[in-house]
Amino acid sequence: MKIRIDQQEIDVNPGETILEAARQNGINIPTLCYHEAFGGQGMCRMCMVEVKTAHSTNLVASCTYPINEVIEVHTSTPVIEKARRTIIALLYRTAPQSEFMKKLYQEYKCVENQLEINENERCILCRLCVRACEEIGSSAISAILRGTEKRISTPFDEASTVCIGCAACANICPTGAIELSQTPAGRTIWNRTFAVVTCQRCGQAFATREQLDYIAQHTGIKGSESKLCDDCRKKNLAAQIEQYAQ
Amino acid sequence: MDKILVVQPAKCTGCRTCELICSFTHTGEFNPEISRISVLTYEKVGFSVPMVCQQCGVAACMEVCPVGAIAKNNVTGAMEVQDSKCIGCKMCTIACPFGAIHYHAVNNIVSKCDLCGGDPACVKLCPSGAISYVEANAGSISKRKAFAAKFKNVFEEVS
Amino acid sequence: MYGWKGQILRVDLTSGAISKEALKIEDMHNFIGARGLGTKLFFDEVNPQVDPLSAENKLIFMTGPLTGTLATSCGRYNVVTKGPLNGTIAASNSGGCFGPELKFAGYDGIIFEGKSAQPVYLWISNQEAELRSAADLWGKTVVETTDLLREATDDDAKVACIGPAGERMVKFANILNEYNRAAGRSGVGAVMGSKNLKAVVVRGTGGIKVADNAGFLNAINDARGKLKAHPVTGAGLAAYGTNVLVNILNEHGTLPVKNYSEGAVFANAEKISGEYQAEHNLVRNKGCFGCSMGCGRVTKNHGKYQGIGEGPEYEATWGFGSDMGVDDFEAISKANFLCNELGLDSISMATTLACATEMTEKGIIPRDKSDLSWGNADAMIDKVRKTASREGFGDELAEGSYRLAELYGHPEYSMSVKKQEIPAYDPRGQQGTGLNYATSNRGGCHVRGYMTAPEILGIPVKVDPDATEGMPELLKIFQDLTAVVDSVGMCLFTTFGIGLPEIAEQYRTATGVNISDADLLQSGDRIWNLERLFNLQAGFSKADDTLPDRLLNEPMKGGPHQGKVVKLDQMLPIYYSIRGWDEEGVPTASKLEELSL
Amino acid sequence: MQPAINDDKRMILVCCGTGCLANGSMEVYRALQEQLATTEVQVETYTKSTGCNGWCEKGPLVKIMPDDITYCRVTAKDIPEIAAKTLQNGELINRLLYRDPKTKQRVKSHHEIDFYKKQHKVALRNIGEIDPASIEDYIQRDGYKALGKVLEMTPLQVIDEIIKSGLRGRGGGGFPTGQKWKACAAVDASTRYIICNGDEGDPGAFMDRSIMEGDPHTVIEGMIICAHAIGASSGFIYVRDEYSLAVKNLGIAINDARTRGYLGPQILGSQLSFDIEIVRGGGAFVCGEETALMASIEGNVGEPRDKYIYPTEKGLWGQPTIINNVETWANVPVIMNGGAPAFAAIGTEGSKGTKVFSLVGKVINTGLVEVPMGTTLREIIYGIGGGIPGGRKFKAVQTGGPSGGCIPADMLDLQVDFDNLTKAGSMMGSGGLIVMDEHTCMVEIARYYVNFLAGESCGKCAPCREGLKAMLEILTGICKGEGSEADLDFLREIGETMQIASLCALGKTAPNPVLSTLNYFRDEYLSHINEHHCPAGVCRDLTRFYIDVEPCTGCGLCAKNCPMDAISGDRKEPHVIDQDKCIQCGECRNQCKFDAVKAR
Amino acid sequence: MAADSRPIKQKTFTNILDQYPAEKRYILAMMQDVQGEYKYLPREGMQMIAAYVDVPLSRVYSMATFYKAFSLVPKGRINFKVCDGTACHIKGSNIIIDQVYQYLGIRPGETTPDGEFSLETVNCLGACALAPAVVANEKVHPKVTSSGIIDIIKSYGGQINATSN
Repeated sequence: MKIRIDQQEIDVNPGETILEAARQNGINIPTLCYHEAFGGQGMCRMCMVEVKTAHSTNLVASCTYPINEVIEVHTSTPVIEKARRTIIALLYRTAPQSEFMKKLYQEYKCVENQLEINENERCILCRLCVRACEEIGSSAISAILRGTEKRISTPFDEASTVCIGCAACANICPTGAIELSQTPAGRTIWNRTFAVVTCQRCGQAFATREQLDYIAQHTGIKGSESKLCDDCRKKNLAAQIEQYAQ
Repeated sequence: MDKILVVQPAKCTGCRTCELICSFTHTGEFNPEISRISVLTYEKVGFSVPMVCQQCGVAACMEVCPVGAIAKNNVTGAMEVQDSKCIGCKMCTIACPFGAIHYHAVNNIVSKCDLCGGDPACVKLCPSGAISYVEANAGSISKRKAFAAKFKNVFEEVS
Repeated sequence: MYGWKGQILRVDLTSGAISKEALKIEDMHNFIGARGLGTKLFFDEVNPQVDPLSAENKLIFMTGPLTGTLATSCGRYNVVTKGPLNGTIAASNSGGCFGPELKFAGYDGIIFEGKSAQPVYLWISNQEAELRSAADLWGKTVVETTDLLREATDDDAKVACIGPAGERMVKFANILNEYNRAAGRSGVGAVMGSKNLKAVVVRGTGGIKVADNAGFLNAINDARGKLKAHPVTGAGLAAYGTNVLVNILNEHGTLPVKNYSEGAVFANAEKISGEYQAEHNLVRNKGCFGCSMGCGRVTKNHGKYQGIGEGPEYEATWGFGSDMGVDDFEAISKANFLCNELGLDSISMATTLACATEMTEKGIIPRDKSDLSWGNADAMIDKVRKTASREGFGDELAEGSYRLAELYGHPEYSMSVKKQEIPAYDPRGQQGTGLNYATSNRGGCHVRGYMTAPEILGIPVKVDPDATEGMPELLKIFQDLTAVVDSVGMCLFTTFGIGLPEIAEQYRTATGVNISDADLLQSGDRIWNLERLFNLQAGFSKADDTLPDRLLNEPMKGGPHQGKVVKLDQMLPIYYSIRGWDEEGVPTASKLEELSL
Repeated sequence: MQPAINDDKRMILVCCGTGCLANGSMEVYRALQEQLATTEVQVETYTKSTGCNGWCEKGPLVKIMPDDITYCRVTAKDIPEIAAKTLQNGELINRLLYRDPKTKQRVKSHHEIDFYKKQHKVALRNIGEIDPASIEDYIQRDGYKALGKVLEMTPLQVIDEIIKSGLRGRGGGGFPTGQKWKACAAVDASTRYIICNGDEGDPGAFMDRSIMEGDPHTVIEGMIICAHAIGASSGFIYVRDEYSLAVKNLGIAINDARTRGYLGPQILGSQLSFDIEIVRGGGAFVCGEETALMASIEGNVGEPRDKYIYPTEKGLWGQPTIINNVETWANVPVIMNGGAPAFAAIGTEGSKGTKVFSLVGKVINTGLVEVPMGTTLREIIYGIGGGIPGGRKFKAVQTGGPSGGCIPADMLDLQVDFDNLTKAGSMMGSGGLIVMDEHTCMVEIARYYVNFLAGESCGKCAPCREGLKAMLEILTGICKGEGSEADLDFLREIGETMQIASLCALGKTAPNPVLSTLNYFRDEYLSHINEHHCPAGVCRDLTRFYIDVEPCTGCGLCAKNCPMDAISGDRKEPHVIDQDKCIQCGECRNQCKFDAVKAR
Repeated sequence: MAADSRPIKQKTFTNILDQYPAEKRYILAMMQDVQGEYKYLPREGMQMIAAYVDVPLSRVYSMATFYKAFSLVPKGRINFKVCDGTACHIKGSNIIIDQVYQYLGIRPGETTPDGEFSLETVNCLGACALAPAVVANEKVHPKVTSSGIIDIIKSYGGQINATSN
């Protein structure tokens, strides 16, 4: 099926979202809450585009809008740009310390406003962390409360019993909102400090015990018991090969 | 027939050209740190071992990935990481028995050898023929198996 | 920034202060990097009259814009300082991975100034840099130091350090990185030792970007293709390493024997040749960073000098071999290994030993002091050790051949130019090389304008080595091009297979600096003249642009060039004039203006 | 008119709607039952508790049939008298009868009162007339007759009839019900679901509650008819858990319907098998949004999703689903009984039938009113509602719930239907009509709605969550006199962004109260901003109450009701407010009969 | 002291959960029943439900905090629900809320330290004719004035001591 996005005719598979189709064809639509691993969440609304069908013209979230008919899409109109700018301006307040948001704020030339800015805030509630944790299978965190009080947390804001300390949440967070501290003593995330498995060779903490269990469970490889970090595993092997070769 | 990457450490001069072209091909900059192939050099004995993903038949990295960001390329047989899908949990880096997949904090992705889609750049530039990309025939497979066997023994020792 | 990182570290060893500085774009464009840029920084900051071993001297580590990239054999860094061996500007460069690692850590170079009260080493981990105590490392060999430092810092760190020789300020002590790669000449290791700086340890995980990815890839593929296709860079160096030259030079009759005292043909050359080495001792080839040639040799001694290590390279093979009358390859190799472990420049070490041997043989140096004699390998090896530790006679050897010969009233036995020992090509059979030795800005040196290439190897064209005509012109080009090659961070050996166009194209696409081939070569000229200016201000003059008397006045005793001397007087005036210098060898105002100096 | 009492069998209906219950109708009902148990009454008498009569203002209401007597504000204490006088002797108790404010006459029957006379009851037809717990009562009033009829028809015929009726969804969106059914029936699927949206969340609207409490069977019958039309086998009624009486009555009704064979396998011997389950909502306004409601039924947090694929195609558990609100369902049996033309004869061109409104706020007759579509606001507020109490000036009427808009006085003649309300910048919503007078501050009311929505937004999408947060901050500032005119532009920008970019209808309509008040009452905003003055005397930071000596009679009512004892004065002398003690609650102004308390 | 200080009994939970199939869709109902039992939703209840239905606790917790019906802390002996529906609001419910704070020192969602009173607001009781309305436990107080609320508090044994003013 052929549709038009910004004057460009592209081939799409029915059911594909506009965002997917656009990205596959090198057309950029800005997003905040989208991640390819999860698909569209339709939450940040940055990806709004104008869609013309045979019957009507609508503004839709391109990350969730499935293409099922011949349509014409405009990814940027004055109305859309204004909406994006407002969204950025509003979200910026929730993560003023994040370089990511600072950059967007400038990029979109957001107008100054008198709204209070809490410098301690970091989260734009894109929920990529929640999704990541869900995919890991832990679901240690979730979006709690609702409305303007909504935030991401563990149940009762306490150390989660199901968290495996993989820190995928912190890694995927675009604004650095998730506190992660790693010391030789342990890895602390979401109020819980995990004992870390340190590499026998270099002494680096490279995983939590829970992560190793996870791997054993998913691959049957007890090898992650090796107590070597990835780098040292490689080096160790190379050293053995060297010895073997000499 | 599938082609496979065969590494012969004995031929390696340790020049790290493979690391450079690998990082350049994949990231556009020269940075051995984020190369998918690593040359481990033992200067005192002048021996170097290029270490690269073995593209395992049953790949732990792929199995452990929670979001299916690692998938086998049916043409090349390479286990490929789809960066845009990676969520940075690093499980694959811990799971790989060969330490052949790494997390890079700078660009927040994990990377591993993808055989450059069937035309490995490292092979093309390796000046000493230490890395070759050959048809998987009995000979190349046995070479590779021997190499992997070394890995395996070693691996079992540490586990 | 492309190619360059644009940032250097300044380390004040006196106060311990470490700061980061941005490089000036103008300097980068005019002086390229490494040798050129290092010299520029040094020239701007240091009084040429300074005592090389005083706290006022500075020590600059500098890489080039191509260092760490995939440009042909571009893993080099330069150490620029005022050399203690002869007081000229010193710029010694080294391969391996240290230079690239420094770039990956985010720096083009480091300026060391002042002097630490206690032994220290500098540990750089990306943007973090700190001075740490080296008290426990003092006295340790290069191997021990490197191992201990990697243990103390990072497995993957690259270490550039001095051995005991540098600590004791042996005048030709060098700096070694990754055990075996040396910034060898001019005694840069002594300067490091004088500053109580044992080592520089660096770990970098960043990357280097180039301006035009596709263009650069084309350029390197083109250049690499040419290197591959060339018999020397494609096959020769890989097969026999630099020792491929032993037989060639011997055949040509310019392989100096016994301190240049005999005809430059060594009877047992075959036994110390690259071919012999490949057959008997070679373990495998070793490549420097990003190098497609792989001239490095990992060798193993099987006999009484048992051991494994790198080298010897041609210069050391000659120095400890034919120049010492030694034909035991493993003994030569052992002496070379020791130089690397102890931190000594093998050329100056060997040539100083040859000088001492000749004087011993002639009875000038008493036998109770020196047991050296032609062909006595064990005495030779023993003296290498003693030189590093300045033990007994070693203390005199540690001052280099010129001071040694002068001490005994016979400076003419020192085969040196501006007090630095000349290497393995008898200029009486290579007129151009003679002129090169005489005019080299760091004294006796072959790699400031490797005239052996045209004279013997026919690269890029074969010239008559006995003729003087055209030599000054050719040499100037070689010197300028070498300055460029050294400054971009490239290995000189690439020039066997590629020339200015290929180098310039790699430089342009990497840095994005749009410069013509000619202008790039002119940068080499500029660098050369800056070095000259430094030396002039340091007190050198036309009188120092000369060769040992033996080469000028003592006809070659045998071989194809029997009866020849170096006709320096025929070439030097022409050379000056081509350089745009006056008769006294001083750059004219108009020349300096032309070069914006 | 001289009241007359019949001698036939009597029925006493005690209104047990929420309003009346709160006023003590259950005590009245119990007292009646006890009284009747102990008293010999000439005429056989039944007592029934009914659903809400709508006229909550006057509750508890007791109706005596067939005499057609309506007593207002009855208390348990009145029961012996009612038994003795009215039931025994057919005597009317005058003081319990409604006194018409215009004629000052006592009125015997509620049918003679404007509040009822001007209404047209369709959805509410049975409420107040039947015992909701009695299926017989429902059947007696043509209950389940439509179902019998429908089962004789083909599904397509049923859908066609609904289409012809012109019925539009009463939940707010106004989507043509028949079209929805048709679309759902057309999807190829083995399982289909039907949902009754009883998650009535608009503050100030309680018509759905009234129907579920007062006439649960009509909802059930509507759903069964739809089940036949689209081929669904299960249905869900999603009710707010707070509506405990509705849950109870629906439960009874479902059980009774099952017992009678209206629900369950092979309904009335037909091929149709259908059953209904009650799902109690968790208390989230956003669950009124259909995708959020479905998420909630599925056992998730009630967050909406994008509806680019309609629920009719992929709804509950991914299956085609029909979701209609309570009032819509209540209309369905009527349409099938009386036929589409009869239904379509009521209302306007685009909006057929009647609409139930909850008329509340600053209006004399608060309560539920059902009128034909197209009735003017004036008719509803003045004709039925009796106008504004205390002779104060009407300022605006807010329609459509928290996401609706405020319509000013000059639009009182607007004929209320789906399209006209939308054009006026508001919406039908579920049918709340909140009347505001001059003592209502339009800025503060906008702030109130935004505050409400900020707490009720699910928080999923950024424009709604962050937009509301920002709007609340700005409006709170304005109410404190800390706003600027630039704020008004930013409010508009945020509002417009929310309208186009929000994920669900809640967010898209959430800025309506702000944008409509900005449109119609900009002056009031400017007063707050530029003059630091709240013209309505509501915003406490900008308001000072004082007593005007002229009209003040010194009656002392204000002082008596002041919670802070801030008012003093000698009897019959003008009183004074101590500004240091005053908390600007406005109670004195509310109490004053002489309009002597003024705000500045 | 909380109004309901009965010890949390696992058996009670089991009895409640047993009425429902172990399916996600019944989580809400289970939570409602548990809250019905305890007048609030104890943590153990959420944990039991999560385990019973086999969903992550975080999901149950999300729901418990999302839906306003649930209180995660015990309510006071007397729970005031002040209706803040529009009709009540424009008739001054916000002033009543302020008054309760003045006299009892609690804001919506809070309980007095002695566990006697708690305050919450509700969106609409559907008793708009009685606006503003306050419900104390089950009892509806219609047309409450700013002074009237004081009497109501007193009638439930509240000590009136203004926290400010």
